[in-house]
Amino acid sequence: METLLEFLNNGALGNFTWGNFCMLVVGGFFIYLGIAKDYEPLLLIPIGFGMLIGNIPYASGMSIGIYEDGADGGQASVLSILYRGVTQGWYPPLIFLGIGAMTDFSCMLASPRLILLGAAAQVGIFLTFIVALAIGFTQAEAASIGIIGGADGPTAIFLSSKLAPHLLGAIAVSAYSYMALVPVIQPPIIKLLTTKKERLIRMRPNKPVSKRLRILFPVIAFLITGFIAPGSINLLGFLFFGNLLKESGVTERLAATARTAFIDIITILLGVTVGCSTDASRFLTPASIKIFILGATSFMIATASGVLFAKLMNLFTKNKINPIIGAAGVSAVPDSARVCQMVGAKEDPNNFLIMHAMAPNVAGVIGSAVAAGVLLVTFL
Amino acid sequence: METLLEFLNNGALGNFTWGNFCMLVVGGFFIYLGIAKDYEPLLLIPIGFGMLIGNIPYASGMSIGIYEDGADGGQASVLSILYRGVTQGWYPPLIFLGIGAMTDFSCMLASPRLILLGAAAQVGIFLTFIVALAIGFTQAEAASIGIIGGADGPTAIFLSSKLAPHLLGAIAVSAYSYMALVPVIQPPIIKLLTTKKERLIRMRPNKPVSKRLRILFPVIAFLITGFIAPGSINLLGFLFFGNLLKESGVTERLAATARTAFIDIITILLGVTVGCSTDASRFLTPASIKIFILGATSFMIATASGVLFAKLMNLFTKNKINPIIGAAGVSAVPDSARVCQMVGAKEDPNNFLIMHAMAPNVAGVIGSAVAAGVLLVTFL
Amino acid sequence: METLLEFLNNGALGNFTWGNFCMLVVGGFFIYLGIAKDYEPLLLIPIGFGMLIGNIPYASGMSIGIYEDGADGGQASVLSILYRGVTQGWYPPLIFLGIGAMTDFSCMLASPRLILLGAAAQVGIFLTFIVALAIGFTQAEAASIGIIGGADGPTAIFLSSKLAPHLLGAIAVSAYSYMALVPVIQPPIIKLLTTKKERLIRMRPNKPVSKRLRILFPVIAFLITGFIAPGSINLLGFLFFGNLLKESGVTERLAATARTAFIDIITILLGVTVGCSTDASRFLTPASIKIFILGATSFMIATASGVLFAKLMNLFTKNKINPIIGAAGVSAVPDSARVCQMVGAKEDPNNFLIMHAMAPNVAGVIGSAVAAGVLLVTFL
Amino acid sequence: MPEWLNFGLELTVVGLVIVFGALTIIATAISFIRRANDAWQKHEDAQAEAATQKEQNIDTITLLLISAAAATMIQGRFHIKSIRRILPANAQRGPWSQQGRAVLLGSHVVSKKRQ
Amino acid sequence: MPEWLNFGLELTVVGLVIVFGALTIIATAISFIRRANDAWQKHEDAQAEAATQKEQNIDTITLLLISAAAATMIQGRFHIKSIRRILPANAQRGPWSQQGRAVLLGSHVVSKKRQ
Amino acid sequence: MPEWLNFGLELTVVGLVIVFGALTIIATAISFIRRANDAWQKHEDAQAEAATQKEQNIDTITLLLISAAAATMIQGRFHIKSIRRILPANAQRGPWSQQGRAVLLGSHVVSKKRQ
Ligand code: NA
Ligand code: NA
Ligand code: NA
Repeated sequence: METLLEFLNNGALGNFTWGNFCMLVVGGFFIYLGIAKDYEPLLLIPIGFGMLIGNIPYASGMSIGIYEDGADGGQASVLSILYRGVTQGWYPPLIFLGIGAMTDFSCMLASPRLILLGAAAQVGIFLTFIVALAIGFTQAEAASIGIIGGADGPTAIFLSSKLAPHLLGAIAVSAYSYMALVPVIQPPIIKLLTTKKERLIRMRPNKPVSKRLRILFPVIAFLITGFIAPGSINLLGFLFFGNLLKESGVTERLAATARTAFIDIITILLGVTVGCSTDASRFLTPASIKIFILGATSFMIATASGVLFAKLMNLFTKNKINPIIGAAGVSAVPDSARVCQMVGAKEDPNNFLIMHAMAPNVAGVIGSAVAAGVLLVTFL
Repeated sequence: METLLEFLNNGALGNFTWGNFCMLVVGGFFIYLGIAKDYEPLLLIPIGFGMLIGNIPYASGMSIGIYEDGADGGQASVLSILYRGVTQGWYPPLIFLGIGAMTDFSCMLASPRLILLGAAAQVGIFLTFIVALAIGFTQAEAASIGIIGGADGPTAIFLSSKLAPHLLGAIAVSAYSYMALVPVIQPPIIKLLTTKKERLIRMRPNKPVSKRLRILFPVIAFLITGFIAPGSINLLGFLFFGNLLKESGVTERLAATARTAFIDIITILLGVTVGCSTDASRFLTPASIKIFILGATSFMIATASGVLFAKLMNLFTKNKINPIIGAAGVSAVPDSARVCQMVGAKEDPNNFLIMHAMAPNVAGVIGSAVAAGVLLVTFL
Repeated sequence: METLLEFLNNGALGNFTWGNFCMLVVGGFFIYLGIAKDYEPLLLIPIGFGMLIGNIPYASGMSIGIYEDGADGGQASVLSILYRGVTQGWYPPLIFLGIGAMTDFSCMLASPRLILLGAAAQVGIFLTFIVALAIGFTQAEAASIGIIGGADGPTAIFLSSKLAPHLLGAIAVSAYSYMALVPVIQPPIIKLLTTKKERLIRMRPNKPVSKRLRILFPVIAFLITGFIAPGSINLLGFLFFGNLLKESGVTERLAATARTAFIDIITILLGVTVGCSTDASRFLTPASIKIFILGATSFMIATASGVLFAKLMNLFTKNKINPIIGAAGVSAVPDSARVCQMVGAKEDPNNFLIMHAMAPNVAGVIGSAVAAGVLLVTFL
Repeated sequence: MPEWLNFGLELTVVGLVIVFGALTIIATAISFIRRANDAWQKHEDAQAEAATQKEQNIDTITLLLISAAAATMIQGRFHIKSIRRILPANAQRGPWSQQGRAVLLGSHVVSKKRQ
Repeated sequence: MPEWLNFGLELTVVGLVIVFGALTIIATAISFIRRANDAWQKHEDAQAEAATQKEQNIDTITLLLISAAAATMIQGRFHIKSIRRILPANAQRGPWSQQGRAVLLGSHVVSKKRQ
Repeated sequence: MPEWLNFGLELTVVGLVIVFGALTIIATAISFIRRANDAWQKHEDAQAEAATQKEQNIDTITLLLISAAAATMIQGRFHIKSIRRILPANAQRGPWSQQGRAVLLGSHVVSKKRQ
């Protein structure tokens, strides 16, 4: 009888904390958002369930927890082993491989000028970096927080695993949360910064893109970005490699696996381990709160600068751009492109913005990876 | 010429032992059982072929063998690297992920009372534990041996990799052997403990289960088991996570990969490396013989206690349970459920027990994982 | 402004070398060959793109490069982690698993005598070994170079990762290059060594092969090769294991995964990391040039000895062999078999050699793996 | 009673209590939810409609995608009246699958002229 | 003769003997089995029948599964006379595939009412 | 101006210059290629034909494979006149897929008699 009580005490019940309780609620909420609201379910459900796993309280030293990595001489726990892909940073490039193999860059190739919108949205990263410095984060931490505005989960995880591992959980969770909340965050900002007249602008349908261009693009784009920002080759190398596998026409079987089984497996492992890493004692800190606020700021600045830059471009071109699609520059592929479509359709149901929005959308992925490369080499 | 002879001598021929020969025969027999008798071929064939690989004799120090893990400063052999998933215990949770993604718990959700049968069958684990103590195994060893009665390969491997690594090979092989032999072991015990009248009992067909319940179940069941037995979260966390991916309805692509490519890859690696680990010099020991005998005992006790508990429940309920399905509580999904169907069909071809037997069957998986969690935290 | 210049200087532009430029051109050429000429695109495109990644110049110490494996206390780069599968040698066996699961040995089982042609072609390995010794390579290096003549990328990588890691890049690249160039290298040699009359020889169509034989083959062949050359079990164990999964008829789901998702994933990782390892400073050396020349020699000797041995066999058999198919003994499955078909078809469009050529073709895989085993145990 | 037997029995009791406890609580929870379900049913049906709404919504997206692509090809000379739905209602949703559709679509657009 | 050449030749001989040895033995084994095969054929045919038996047997399971599911839905008011087989005879067998079928089946049963 | 702000602004400038620089160069490269494309078009069409040539070529292989297999079965008593192509023109090519076909083929040949 005592044994039983004692056993239960050493178990979850004995070590329960309100922090764990909060995190369990958050985890459940993530799962709810994913299922009921269909917000990025492929990310929120693994992360949410991971939060449940990571916040079951127990007496440590049984090599169960994700932080028992055997550094203390004990046995490395299973979770800590699967978590290495995050801490060592090799899950993100593999996810980029799959994204490259499933991304069709033709929309972007069809109207190259829209690529600049993907650059403009990265302003959010750097301004947030300054703000984070201002409120007392170290430079490396500030850089990792700023990248949240890149709206690319894998990029954020990759950079913070290198520059600020202790903040990885908070950064990853807020990055993915805001990516999931894109349909909530962006529309008001877009409406605020554009006139009805601008939102009604129709853009010319794209001309088709030649197969050769689609094959040459990943190679050339990789060389350009690699030479200018070598720090980005880990991410962009795999992104463009995956895209070449897709476009080459002779490696379809590799591309097919990369965009299905391979990316699915990594997504599962990344999501659940990132979720597990949000142990209340490490996650529920003032720093995390700040990170969430800064992350939101970063997202909004990014959206705004994308839209404003589109309006700026319109001053110098006669073939007008609908500034709505500037918001797609934050990437968060393809959600923000869909948001642009919806916002545009509100004004004119027959205005097909999504094909145009995809251009800054995918360009934004490249843009934030380049920015990450810059920050990496600056602070590593 | 001498070189040639010398070469052959340093090779397999020079190091041949009768032990290796026996193991090669056993390996061949496993393959035969899998192909000719269709006993769990997905397990027996990889394990059987692994036995062949692991028992080709050779002079050591060439980093070929699965036990040359580089601990002695040499190069780690390929097999030892692939074997880490077993010794570090991360293959089993990943297999549970896939099992969760392919398991339909509705049969169980439709008649919750049958879950208790899955608990009853775990009696075998603990009684065998006592017997193992009696014949002189250490407590940790006894626990790992008892878990064979859980009739879950991954659970047995996970627990013994933590508590008794030196017995892992024997425990894994006997666990999988008996799981494969379920159609041979269970029927006589069932017949022995039930009357024809009981075996003829028909059970009401299940009512359908709401989607919401199927989505809530993995989350709630995980929280309950996690709080009561934190030691089980490595296994049950992934089992229920996989099931949530399946039931959520919005993560089907992840579930599809988890139950096909992912689990297949892990099954291949787990099976072949477990087979390789049965090197004669380590495997052919008195301990192994004892383990096999204890394993059989454990299986029989589990089956018996499942059936008897069903009869016990019938004393207190008017809506009778067919005691045959108590045998399905040992898990060994879905073989033992099929055995129940066959045994029942012998008496009455129109009695569809399998849908009912699936309930204790999957409950048994949860039950033995919980038991494993208890043993883990007790002896780690 | 200075910061910017300084940044660019520390980046690719500052560290640019002509060596990198050459390698980038080579990488682009590999991609071109794969896409435009359809030469082994599944190998050349990943390797080619890997060369691009590996030759973007940058200041080291940022844990970007594939050779920054954390040995110097720094963080292991992502590429170096993915490269471990090559350096630790566990990618090749896993690829052999998939090859086994996709290879149909019936052509070989239908006419066993043709297996000897697969042995004859291995002469190239050993003669090249002697030549390599002659021009001053160490014994271990010479062995790794000779194996290029085995015309099996995975075998070459596996052996050189154990015997001459510092030459791995050059050996892997030349092995895959020549495998891709089989359609260019072999035809002239075949024509040179055979008379038109010989090339016109028609061979009897094969009789079908019993399912039992196809199931027994992988088991028996593994035992034979394992006992004679234990050093080959890492490769042949997985090759025959994969084939058993395919032929058993009860493990099709495992075989299907092994020959699709599994081998694709490993192929991607192996190809791109091998490509990355060709950093100019390590790759553009006199040794590499020698290795490429020796590799070509090895290929030619292998082809020639296959053809000549076929003619030799014809002296002793009345049921004549078309010596063209001797060239298929070098393996490079199934390219060299297709080459034989084409060369034969040039003389007589209705002469179906390919089914016969597949026999020495797959036998050649076994042959070179056995040779690798011999070299492994001799020099490790 | 020898020490090992004593310990063994104690662990057996504790273990079985925990195993039965866990599974009993699960069983109870399930039956509770099942009973609560009827009450929820009404609300669920409401949700279901909302879901179909959303479903529609997503189809609209697809429709727009297709129209856009078509427009791309025919330079907007014609107009699309209706489109037969090729994906089952319960097809994978979520960003990536959308992306997937876009991919197929894109390549399709191109292939028209070049492949 | 220089040492390296000596060694090289020796290794060549040993290596080729082993390679040819291994493959020759394999070839011999194969031809032996092929010859033995005719003798085994009779026994095999017997087995083949057994196999079809077993095949049938497994179909029965499937049949029962389906009937059970059907019963579940129609509360056993009707009776299933025959079921067309949807899986080829040589479909993956083995527990997990069975399980797979059960899964599909289960969800199908449920979807009927709720999806 | 505080040091951190100074540094922050500097990094912002450098970072944005690099990001805009990289993407601008990419954009320029793309438009250049697009313009060059028309010139290449002619050459490409030539290539395209070559490709179909090769395609044919590969089909020939398949044709031969099939004929060979057929020959195997019917011991060359008949002759194959034409074969309907079962793989789309843009099916995976490359050794392994060829191999894949060979595999299917092989087993098919065998299954005829034994399965
Ligand atoms: Na971005
Ligand atoms: Na169990
Ligand atoms: Na070879």
